[in-house]
Amino acid sequence: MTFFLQMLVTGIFIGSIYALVALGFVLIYKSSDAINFAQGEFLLIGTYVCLTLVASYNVPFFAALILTLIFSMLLGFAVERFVLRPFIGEPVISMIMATIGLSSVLAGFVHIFWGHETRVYPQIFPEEVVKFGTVQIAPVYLWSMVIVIALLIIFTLFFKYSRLGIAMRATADDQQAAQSMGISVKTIFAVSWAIAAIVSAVGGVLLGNINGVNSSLSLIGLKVLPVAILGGLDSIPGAIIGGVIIGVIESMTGGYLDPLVGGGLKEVMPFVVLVFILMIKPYGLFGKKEIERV
Amino acid sequence: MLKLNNVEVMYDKVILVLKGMSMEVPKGKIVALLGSNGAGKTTTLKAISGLLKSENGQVTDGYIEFDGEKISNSDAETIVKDGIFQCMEGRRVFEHLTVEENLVAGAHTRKDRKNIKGDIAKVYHYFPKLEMLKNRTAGYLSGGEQQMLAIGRGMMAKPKVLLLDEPSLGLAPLLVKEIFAIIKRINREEGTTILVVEQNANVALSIADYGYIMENGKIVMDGPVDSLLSNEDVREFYLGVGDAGKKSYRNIKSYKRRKRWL
Amino acid sequence: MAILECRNISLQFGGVSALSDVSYRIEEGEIFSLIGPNGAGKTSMLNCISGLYKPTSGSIHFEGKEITDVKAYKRAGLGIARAFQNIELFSHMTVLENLMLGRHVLMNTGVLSGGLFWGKAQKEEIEHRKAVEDVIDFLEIEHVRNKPVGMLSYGLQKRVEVGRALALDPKIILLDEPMAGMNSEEKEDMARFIIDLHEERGATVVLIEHDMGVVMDLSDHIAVLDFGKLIGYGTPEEIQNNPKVIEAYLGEEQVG
Amino acid sequence: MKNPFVMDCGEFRVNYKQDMALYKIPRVRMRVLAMVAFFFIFPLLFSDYVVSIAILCGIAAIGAIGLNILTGFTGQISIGVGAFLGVGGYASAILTMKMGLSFWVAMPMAGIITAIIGALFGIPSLRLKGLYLAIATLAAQVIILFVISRWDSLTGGTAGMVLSRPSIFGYTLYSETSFYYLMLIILVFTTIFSLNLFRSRVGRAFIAVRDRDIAAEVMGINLFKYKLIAFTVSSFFVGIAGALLGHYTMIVSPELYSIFISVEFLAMILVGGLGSVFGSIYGAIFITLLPVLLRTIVEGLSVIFPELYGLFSAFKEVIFGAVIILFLIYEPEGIAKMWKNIKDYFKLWPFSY
Amino acid sequence: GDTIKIGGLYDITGPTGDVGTPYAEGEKAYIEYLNSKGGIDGKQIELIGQDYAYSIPEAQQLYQKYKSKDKVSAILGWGTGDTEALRQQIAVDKIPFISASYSENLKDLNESPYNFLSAASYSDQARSVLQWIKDNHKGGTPKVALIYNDTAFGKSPIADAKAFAKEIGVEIVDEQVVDLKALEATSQLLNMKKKSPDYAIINQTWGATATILKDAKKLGLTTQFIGLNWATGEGLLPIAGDAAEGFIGVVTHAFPYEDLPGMAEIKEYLESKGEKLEDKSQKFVQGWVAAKIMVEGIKLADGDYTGEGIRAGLEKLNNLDLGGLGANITFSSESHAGTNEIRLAKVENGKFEVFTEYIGY
Ligand SMILES: Nc1ncnc2c1ncn2[C@@H]1O[C@H](COP(=O)(O)OP(=O)(O)OP(=O)(O)O)[C@@H](O)[C@H]1O
Ligand SMILES: Nc1ncnc2c1ncn2[C@@H]1O[C@H](COP(=O)(O)OP(=O)(O)OP(=O)(O)O)[C@@H](O)[C@H]1O
Ligand SMILES: [Mg+2]
Ligand SMILES: [Mg+2]
Repeated sequence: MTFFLQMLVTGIFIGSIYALVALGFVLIYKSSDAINFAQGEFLLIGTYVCLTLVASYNVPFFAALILTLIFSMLLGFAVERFVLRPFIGEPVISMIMATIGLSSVLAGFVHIFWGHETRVYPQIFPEEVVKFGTVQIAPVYLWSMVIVIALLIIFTLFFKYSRLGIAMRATADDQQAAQSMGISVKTIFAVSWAIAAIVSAVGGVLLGNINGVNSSLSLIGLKVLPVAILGGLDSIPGAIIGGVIIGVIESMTGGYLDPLVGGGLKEVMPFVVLVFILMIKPYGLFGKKEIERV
Repeated sequence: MLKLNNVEVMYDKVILVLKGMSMEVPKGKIVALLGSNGAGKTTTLKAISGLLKSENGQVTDGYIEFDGEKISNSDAETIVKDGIFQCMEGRRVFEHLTVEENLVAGAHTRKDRKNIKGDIAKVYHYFPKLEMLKNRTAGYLSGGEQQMLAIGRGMMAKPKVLLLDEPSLGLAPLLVKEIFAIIKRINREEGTTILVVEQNANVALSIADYGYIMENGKIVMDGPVDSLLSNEDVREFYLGVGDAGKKSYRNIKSYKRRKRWL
Repeated sequence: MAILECRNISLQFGGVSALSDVSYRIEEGEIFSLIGPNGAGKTSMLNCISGLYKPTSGSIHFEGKEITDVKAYKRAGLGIARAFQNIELFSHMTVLENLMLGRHVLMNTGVLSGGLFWGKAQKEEIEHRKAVEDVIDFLEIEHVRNKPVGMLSYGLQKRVEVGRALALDPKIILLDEPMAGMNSEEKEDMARFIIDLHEERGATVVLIEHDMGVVMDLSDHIAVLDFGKLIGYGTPEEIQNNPKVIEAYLGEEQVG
Repeated sequence: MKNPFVMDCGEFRVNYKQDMALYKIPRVRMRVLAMVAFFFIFPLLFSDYVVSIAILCGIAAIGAIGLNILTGFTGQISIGVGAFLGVGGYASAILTMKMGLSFWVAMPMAGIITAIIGALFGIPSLRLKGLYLAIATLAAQVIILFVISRWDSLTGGTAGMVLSRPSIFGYTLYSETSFYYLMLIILVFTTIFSLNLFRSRVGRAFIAVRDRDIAAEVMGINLFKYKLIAFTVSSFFVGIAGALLGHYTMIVSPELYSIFISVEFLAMILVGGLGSVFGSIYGAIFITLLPVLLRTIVEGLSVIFPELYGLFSAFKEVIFGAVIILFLIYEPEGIAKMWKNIKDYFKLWPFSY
Repeated sequence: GDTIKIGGLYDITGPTGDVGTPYAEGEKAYIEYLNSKGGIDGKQIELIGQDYAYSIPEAQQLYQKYKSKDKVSAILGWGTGDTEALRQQIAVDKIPFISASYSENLKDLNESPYNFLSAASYSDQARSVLQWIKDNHKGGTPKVALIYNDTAFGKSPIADAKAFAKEIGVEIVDEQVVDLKALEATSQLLNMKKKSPDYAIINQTWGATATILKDAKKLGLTTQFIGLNWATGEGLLPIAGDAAEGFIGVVTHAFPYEDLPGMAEIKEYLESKGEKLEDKSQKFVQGWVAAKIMVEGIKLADGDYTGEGIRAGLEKLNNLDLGGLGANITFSSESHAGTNEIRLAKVENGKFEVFTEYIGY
């Protein structure tokens, strides 16, 4: 029983980290209908910047975090200006490809500035685990859970009621029509990419605190894709719930199935489940349907 | 207030569509732009509202002037802020937004956020049907319902100049009348200047003060409405009333003479 | 004998009821018009006939056989062709390819023979190409034969749309607002095509159109929908004098 | 579909057969032949190193054409190519090394096996669209690789398997040149096959499914059936490419077929041009050559500043990405379109309009 | 020509770049040192090295280039990926190959006649560890678990380890797979805990090892963890933090801070460069040693600098003394396994302290 609980809780909290990263995908998708394959690198850069500030310039952590978020915002703007803008009005697929190119560019810069060896954060979150009865959890995970829930509320309201939020969704639907409303697609992209960069930076910092930082951390981006899909590419709650589900599936598979097949199923199971869920709900749990009227 | 001076528009740097298009839209008036398919009407509107870029077309010659300042090739959003708003051909409502959200999106550039509620109410008053549908996903509305929404969205922007591209497209006769009546009212009550592109010349001319007729990329004829209405060719080819008054579609000659002004 | 019959068709979308208990028959070889205010359910009705929507209740019969549960792609084989309200052409293909595709069900080249492309495959292409050229002549679109349709202006696209339906040599052809966005001259052309294809090719035509001039002149019978209900059925004259229809749709001075 | 050779101005044809010919004008047919001839004498003109790169380009091209059939022409984005290459490679490896079949039997069978598995993983396309389907294919990628690395008895597990070069009449294709010809023949066949496919019924149906699936359905096209066919045909060619690659490098192992390979292939068809057979080839060449080019440059530079080597190799990534981005910015519809524009320009020149 | 060309495959920008970079530096450093000392009887060695970012296709292309364009007579490789991928081709093309991949199957002379192992194979490392456990365990038969990742590298020693354990009477009670990039290993460790092993042998890289050690600490496991050579190294310590305390690592190559005769050369070289030994890592030494072994082989090729010649030369190496930088190396036409000996080091207050001599089985 303890075992089961430990698995469950671990899953949920790991899931909350996934959710955080998945949010990045959703935010981009909501404004541009595109998947951002550079998500992992966004996350990585945020992590490194924060780390450098804390470790090399020993800025206090929270100040560093704020600076990092500002930096990420600027990064988002830069990306819009120099990469995305030309793709306004182009087929989504070429923008997706562009993000793949972008990921290579950013990865290159990361290597240039931070090299390859793994770096570690100084103690920020208390080391000793929190105990719920027999179940143990590292504080980092508690934090990510808190942050995720906060973001969930903020963004849900933002997209439903704010002028900018609505404009973003409009842009995703029909860029040209949006322009004809006087919505500046450039601004929309800039903003949404900035937000996405910020969110992933937060996720990155948390991840960095778990296992240290090296360039392979960016692979989390791909790992989390199924989360975003499962929840529905454009659904904020979807990302969160998807994250938790995938997290739990992973740790349960790890706990109960891996011993039987000799391991490795942990990484595969989420995809298997994903496909079956999609067959029942083709647009994920909460994704918007493609509207086809003739 | 809005002026095109022999404007040339090219798509993909090769396809020349507007070949020296000139027209003028005086303040507070309704101007109708008629012309057969492919004449370049939509292109003209897009040139004015700055939407050509996204189809990689551009104004290659001549200029467009609004309130005395040149706006050729400036960005769509700035043009909207200046007060020119286009209701695009084929509705183009935001499918995944609800009807009401669509209206809010229409008011995107408005500074006076607080009046928006009121204006939404006004739109509903003009189009009661929309109020019934206000929480429906716009994408599932019928063609006509979407058309109403598109025009309502245009009203939300409170523009100085409203460009309407075939507002009657796919509307039932009653609704066509209604909508053109509304257009007239908007023009009168809000003082909005209106440039309307129409196939249905009858209704268009019925509300317009002045009319232009274009054939592949040029204005071939223009004048005050009544002078156009009295013109033989216009009557035959745009109002569909031949010399022998209204004729039945049943007995159309299989090969009729095609009149072109070129 | 009725080529197509709809019995008590109802169609719900969640709460919305797009059609409720609509019944009518379409006689072989007639021009049948479906009119009504926007959102009345006309397009939905066509979608039921061509199998894109499944009626919540009621049944559809084609040449006496019930087809309510027949898959959409099978209905083309039966001879039901359709031209859409908002142009649904394959915009990257040329006019020619679009029309050839219209004949898809009449051809049977497979992957292998298609890929190797000799003998049967080639012969088939050629003979069907002939049929398509007829349609092209018929609609007078020779000059754009090899243009990608995306480039054509709205009116021509509408014409190709009809052509693609014609290419199928259909028994019945469903036209959803084929004249929307056309000026009277082009409407006349389109009207002529409709008449010809009905007279020369003897096809049954189901027409949705908002231009009463056209509808009244062309139709043998007219059905009127309003809020998903059938509020009138009959010859043009009857319809023009049906008070319910006048009140709901035509408006006073449209009549006569 | 567009092919880069046609410059059809002022020619006319007297019957449909001529009108449907792949290369309508004699002049063009000549040029095509010249082209093919050049590629046949290619190895005689260049060093083994160049030829070996050409081989990799060619194999990539075969796979890219396969992927383009599915993604470019039928509009079903797939991020699973990597794994399907793997299936092809492993199938051929198992058939030749474990079952002792000859390469000449094994390769086509590898194609067929891949086709079947491809069709299997195409089933989600019954309900899934766009990016959702794309991720489903990503799932295929993950699952297939898992099975490969787990089924030790059959696949040798994560250690992979070794293959031998094919041999014919006792002569083994160890030399670059000989393998080049094998590749070239298959590439030419693949190209012609797909060119034909897209001027006949099935190919049109594919494009219809991509452009407007509802309309296609009403035209009598069974969407699901044709999507599956697309998956099958596409996977077949990918499988063939995989088999070739396997026998060329003489090794198959799970690490060879990562998601990054899939992405690379997507890059090929995007850079080359979605829905263009020749585009796939250009794209494959471009994406394969770019790193080689950059590497040579880095090498050159690091001779001058050896200590900066690490920096340069990092820059390699930056530039690779940048080139792709610039490319898409400059010509979003790929090299094929670029080529077409050039032609159009000259066709109309000097009357650009 | 008057230079002998050697090809080099590095991972600088790839997933294993963190260890690949110092390793590559080590190789280059040795060659440069050698050349500064006059090379091999008057001939300079030219090391043409390139980053392949651990992408096998890239490695394939580089190999083609080295073979056809540069005409190298030997290759210094890097990872399991490239080594496995090129095994066949180098056999066909007769090019000797030394890399940092120590898979057992490279010992098989029919399958890989041109590969040479410059340190104890993963299997031998595991065997030696098991032997050590057997010899030093108090009370009953020792219970051992194996933790590895699902790659050719990770699984390489597993089968042999199990076989050997049975042979010498050590009980393998559990196996767990932990992904190279795992965020946590709770499930695996809890499952392992059920079997309460005394020791767990880890074949991972630093990242995964750190994850395992940290979660083990979190869950309060008492198992003694022992990592093979890629789990060991300075890089592990900062990531694992104090969870690393007490961890035992297999040391195939010396740490720069050890006081060994072999260090003299390195020190000399570095000082000529104005660098310091303290800034270098164990992986640097490892690269240095790999290059050195290759060179020693070439020296014995007595003038025949073709691939075959060098292979013959390498096979003449007998108990080559590396001054403690690595175990003494012996190749022969029967065996290309240079050694089966390793040392063990324990992490004590944040530093690996070697506590055995070179031990085998
Ligand atoms: N994006 C584009 N790229 C290339 N050519 C275009 C583009 N848009 C329009 N055209 C061409 O420009 C010409 C004019 O098109 P436009 O849509 O302005 O005509 P229109 O007067 O609006 O016709 P309709 O009444 O059918 O809407 C047409 O011949 C069309 O083929
Ligand atoms: N797929 C759908 N989901 C939800 N509602 C739908 C759907 N299709 C149609 N409707 C609703 O059904 C009603 C009828 O739509 P339909 O398109 O049939 O009207 P119509 O008669 O074609 O109108 P128009 O003449 O404007 O085209 C509309 O209120 C529309 O909102
Ligand atoms: Mg228009
Ligand atoms: Mg309709």
